[in-house]
Amino acid sequence: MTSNKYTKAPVYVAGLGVISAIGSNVAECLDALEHERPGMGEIDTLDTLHRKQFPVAGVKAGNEELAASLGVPPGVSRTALLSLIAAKEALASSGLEGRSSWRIGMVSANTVGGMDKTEHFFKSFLEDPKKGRLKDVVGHECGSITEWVADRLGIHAYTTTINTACSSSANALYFAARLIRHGILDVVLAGGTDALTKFTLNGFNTLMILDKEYCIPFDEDRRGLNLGEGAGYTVLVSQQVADSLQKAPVCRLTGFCNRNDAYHQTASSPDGKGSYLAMQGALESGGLQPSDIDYINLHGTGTQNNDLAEGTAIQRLFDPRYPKMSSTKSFTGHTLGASGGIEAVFSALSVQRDLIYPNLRFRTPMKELPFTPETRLIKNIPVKHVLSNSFGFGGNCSSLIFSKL
Amino acid sequence: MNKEKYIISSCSISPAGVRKDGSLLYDRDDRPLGDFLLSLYTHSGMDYPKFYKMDRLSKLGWLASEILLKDATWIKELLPEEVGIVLSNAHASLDTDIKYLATTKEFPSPAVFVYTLPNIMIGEISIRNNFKGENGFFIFDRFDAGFLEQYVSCLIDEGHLRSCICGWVDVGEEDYRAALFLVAGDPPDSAAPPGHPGLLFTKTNMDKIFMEDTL
Amino acid sequence: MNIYIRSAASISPQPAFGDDPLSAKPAIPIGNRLRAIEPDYSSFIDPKQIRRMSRIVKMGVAAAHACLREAGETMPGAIVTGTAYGCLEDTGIFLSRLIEQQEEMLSPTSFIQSTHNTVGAQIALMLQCTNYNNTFVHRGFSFESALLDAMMLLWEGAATTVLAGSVDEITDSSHAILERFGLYRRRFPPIAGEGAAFFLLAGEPTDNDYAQLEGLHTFYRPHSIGEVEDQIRDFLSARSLTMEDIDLVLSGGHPTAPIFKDKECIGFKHGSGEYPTASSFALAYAASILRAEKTIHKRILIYNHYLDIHHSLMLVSKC
Amino acid sequence: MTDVFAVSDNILSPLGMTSAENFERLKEGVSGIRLQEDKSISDEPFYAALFDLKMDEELAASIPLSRNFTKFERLLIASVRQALAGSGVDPADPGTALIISTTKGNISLLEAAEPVPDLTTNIALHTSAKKVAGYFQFVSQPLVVSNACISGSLGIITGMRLIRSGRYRHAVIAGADLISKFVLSGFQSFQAVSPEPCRPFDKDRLGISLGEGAATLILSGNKALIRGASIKVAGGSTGNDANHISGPSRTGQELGTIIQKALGESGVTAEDIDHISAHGTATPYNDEMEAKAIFLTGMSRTPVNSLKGYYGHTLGAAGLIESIITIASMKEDLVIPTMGFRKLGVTVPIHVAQSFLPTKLEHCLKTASGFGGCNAALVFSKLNASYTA
Repeated sequence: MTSNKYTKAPVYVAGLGVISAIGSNVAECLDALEHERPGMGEIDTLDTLHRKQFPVAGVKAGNEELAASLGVPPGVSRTALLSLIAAKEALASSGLEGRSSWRIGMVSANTVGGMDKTEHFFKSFLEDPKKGRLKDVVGHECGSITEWVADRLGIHAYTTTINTACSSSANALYFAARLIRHGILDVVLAGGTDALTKFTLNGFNTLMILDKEYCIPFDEDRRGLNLGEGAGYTVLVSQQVADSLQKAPVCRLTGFCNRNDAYHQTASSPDGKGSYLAMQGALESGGLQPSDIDYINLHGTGTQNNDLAEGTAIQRLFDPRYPKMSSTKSFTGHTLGASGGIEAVFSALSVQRDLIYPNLRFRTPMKELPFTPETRLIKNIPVKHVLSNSFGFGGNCSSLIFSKL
Repeated sequence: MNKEKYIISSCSISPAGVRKDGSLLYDRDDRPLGDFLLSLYTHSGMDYPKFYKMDRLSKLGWLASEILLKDATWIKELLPEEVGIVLSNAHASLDTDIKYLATTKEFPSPAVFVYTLPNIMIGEISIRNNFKGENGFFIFDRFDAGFLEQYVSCLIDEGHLRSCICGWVDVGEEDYRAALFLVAGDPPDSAAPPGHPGLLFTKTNMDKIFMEDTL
Repeated sequence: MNIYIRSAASISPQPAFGDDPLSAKPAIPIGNRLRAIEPDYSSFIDPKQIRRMSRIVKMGVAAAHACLREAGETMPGAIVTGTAYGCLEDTGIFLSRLIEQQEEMLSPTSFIQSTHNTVGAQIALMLQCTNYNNTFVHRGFSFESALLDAMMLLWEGAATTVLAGSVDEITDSSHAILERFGLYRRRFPPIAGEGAAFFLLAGEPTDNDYAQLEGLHTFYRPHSIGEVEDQIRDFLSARSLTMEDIDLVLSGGHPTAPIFKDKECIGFKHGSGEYPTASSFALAYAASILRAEKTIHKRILIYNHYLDIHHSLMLVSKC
Repeated sequence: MTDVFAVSDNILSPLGMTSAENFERLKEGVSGIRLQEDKSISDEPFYAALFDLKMDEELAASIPLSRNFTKFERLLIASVRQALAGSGVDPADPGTALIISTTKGNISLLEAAEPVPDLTTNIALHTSAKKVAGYFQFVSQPLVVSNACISGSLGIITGMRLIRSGRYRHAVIAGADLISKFVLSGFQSFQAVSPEPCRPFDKDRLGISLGEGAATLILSGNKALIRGASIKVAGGSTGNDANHISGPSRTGQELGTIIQKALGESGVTAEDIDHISAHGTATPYNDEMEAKAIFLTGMSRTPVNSLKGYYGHTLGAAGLIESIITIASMKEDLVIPTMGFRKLGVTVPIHVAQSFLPTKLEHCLKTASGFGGCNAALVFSKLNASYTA
């Protein structure tokens, strides 16, 4: 890769915010991760035929409760509420508050925007095109979710939204980091959000990749994924901003890469070509060797196809010295457009606190792979570099690397 | 002067969707053909256990014929030998040929071998509906409405048939396409749905339906 | 570093620009809706694939192919797409079936292809292109975000060419809903539009480039026309230019703003209709004008706003 | 209605390279069926009538650029070339149709150990048809009939109909099939292959023997093209049992109906038929069904033969080969006996020709049946004296 002023400037992670099925903030999520408490359970926020059929990892609060905690009127899309909660935490933890002179932007991601509300609207609309509350589709567009949150946070310098399916929020971090390197922005709130919807639940059900039990990523007997919901944000800052902060940043974002599998609209290539290229590219952009990676936060959805493709790509890149690995989707389920953001938060915490999370319920190694994920929390071994993978429909494969200060 | 013949009904199935008489019954669907056909069968609420043992080509043609004939109750009033089937495609039975060859590596399967002929589909449709009239399966590199018009008209004009199912049913390597036409010389009053313009059985009309429905 | 538009291709309600884009045939609306004129897709896409694609995917893939074909590029260094609404038709189909069939016996196809990144993914799939691939979905900034990403990639040297573009479709449902929002009552022009436009951008010039992209700027919810004018002046002065240096304005709103007085100013939404990524049509229009042999224009300013929320400026000049 | 005449023909089989040679072999009582030990087709020896290597080499040597054609296509070309020679029918005439009948065409390409480039294109039947058409510079688009074992008969019926409808003036109908591992293993999987040379209609029949062959029949509406004794295709019909995809009707009624329709179209009755060339594959079910159809249509005393004992079952070519032999029989007023037949093994009385039977043959019936429940019947008639010059 060409090296120039745009590819070298350091990017720091100054703040973190997360909400998911295992907790409404960083502390709660960390506690659940450390104490092996997964977030799956019966579907309770959706009125669906599949309620008893598929466990999901839902955030344990209704819309009214979420809206009240934020002091916003009810009726807003859950996707936006989750986003605002995590985004606020991230900004608050960054030590930036009160410094409005920086050019602050927001790059967010989600996959189905305000679909939770559109579902209600469409039911009436189908009966009569004059029916349905327009208020319910105001936030249908992916971009309007970001805009609503940015407006609440007073972020106007630059906002945008990315949707590359399940790799969306990894790309949001990547794009945000580049905006900083190019000197376009000083601070970027970057991450993603997605709420459970009937649309995605049924969609993944038609693909027959939903697990009827709690998912077991990277296990020989894996049966599919559990859907989850949540939001995860990082506050990325430039060197100049980092230097001005009252407290040390969390870590650095040192490597990133976006590649396409160009194999199939929904399936990964058997050899995980796109995943391999993304991981390799991320290492290269960070000037790192495979042996520098201490932990991989896997995409690890628990589907036959993803885990085999991802595992094969890891084997090709890392053999014979494998870093420790796990899929935290065994806690949070697959939060789609939020997963890259949530896992970026978990990865940053891993680097900051020397934590390696367990891959819950793992029992049987995959017969195709020579390695296994970690099954217990590991503390106190140095974690210098963490690779976080996010892969999605449409062959989108992105990898990020978080590094110790 | 030969009498006019009419396209009483048409049905098409392709990844672009399932259409009957031009209106969309099922949405665009790009699932693998086998999954799609099974879903279409289940979806349509049909109950015909023989369906499961058919090869994909026969399933495709058979499903198209079921949808085509759904409201054509008048056809039961014709004698079995007055209704014929003339079909065409490009790939013959290649899809099943490949499958059969795979079985020969272990144990050649007679149940698969029988489907290595494209006209088996004509047999399946005939068995289902007790049609015993003229049969013909022709191979073209592309849909040849001109030939069908010529040949089927001749069968009706010469008194071999009163009604004929004709068209194209093809399963290629990555693609499939079916377009069937129910043709009759003198449609009983009950044949034409209310307001049906009585589409003439011509090359132009078949080409139009074929293109519009499946592309 | 300068950015060059090596080729441009669009599918729009406006018929092809031809040799004299400024006098091309106008688009003809039906009611308050302009429908994109779709090409014969079989000259761009394998017919087997066409049958599997929704209209928006076909429009996007065909425009991308036409653009690459013209530039003679088979493997762009990156593919960046913008779409505000994404694949509305398939979203609508899946949602309708979900409701009508009460969550039973649904086909995955419309779900799979409802994802906003379907167009970008299909382009990658057809080109077997494993390079950078991103999709921006930020309302009236979707295309501008994609364009900025493309420019940054070229500046970084991460790619030598980038295929960037946008696509949006109107469906009967979306049109009915937007109409209820009063979108076509309140604003100018009161016509719904749709379309796709793709550009092959490069950091190095060639002899056949359409135009040079000198600048891009976006701003959000300006308080007044005065603020819009300030933004335009700042945008130009950052490039050591003034309105004097502009000899044509393609406007997607506020065509009578005082700053455009005495300037040749053409409203481009007559050709595209109103939709969140209409600015990509304007860029294709501008690039075609600058490329036309008999053009007298040297430098075009594109100003667009979507619903007076998302405002953007693009500066394009003759090579 | 336009009369349609059989003006020229060719049979290319293990018995000979011309129709005349073939008919001579039959008169000598020679069968092409041999015990085959080609391991590339079957691990176990089997009975079939196959081309030997020499025959294929001769063919290859006789066709320019023969490398560009598969064995299947070479057979078609050689047969069509023979039939066209001196027929007065011009392929370059847009009024000349080319109809190709086959079941499996180039299927052996699928079995090739090395991957064949552009397999899907090269294996497609329309590709072979276009190559053959191109070789002779046919102007009209070739038509391919692939309707199981009635393909050859259906080709003739189609040719007849296209001429009668005025669409074409002449039709060149060529059929061929080769026996590959694919085909043999399939019939073997059905337990349908006889462990001895096949014995149509016989009490002890044990199934079919397969055969390879190609044949061409040229039909024309122009009586000036007739050479020697004149035979017309008087009528033909096809239909379906609507009973079972791999087993024939239990009653023979459907084939009976088809026969009656063909007779009706030809303006003759069952009594007028002097000879029936049956499908007679020697499977228990087929022969029983055919016998019943013959019995039902009142032709139990008409001499019936099956030529499968000489040629084996040549699949897509069978209807053509057997029709051409029937035409030759009519020209010589000689019924060929059923090779392999000794004692009647069907439940209805029919007259299976067991020895050469010199008798006047004015009208003959050809029947065929195949997988998918399809049946076909054709009537050939000698021309009235008024037609003969």
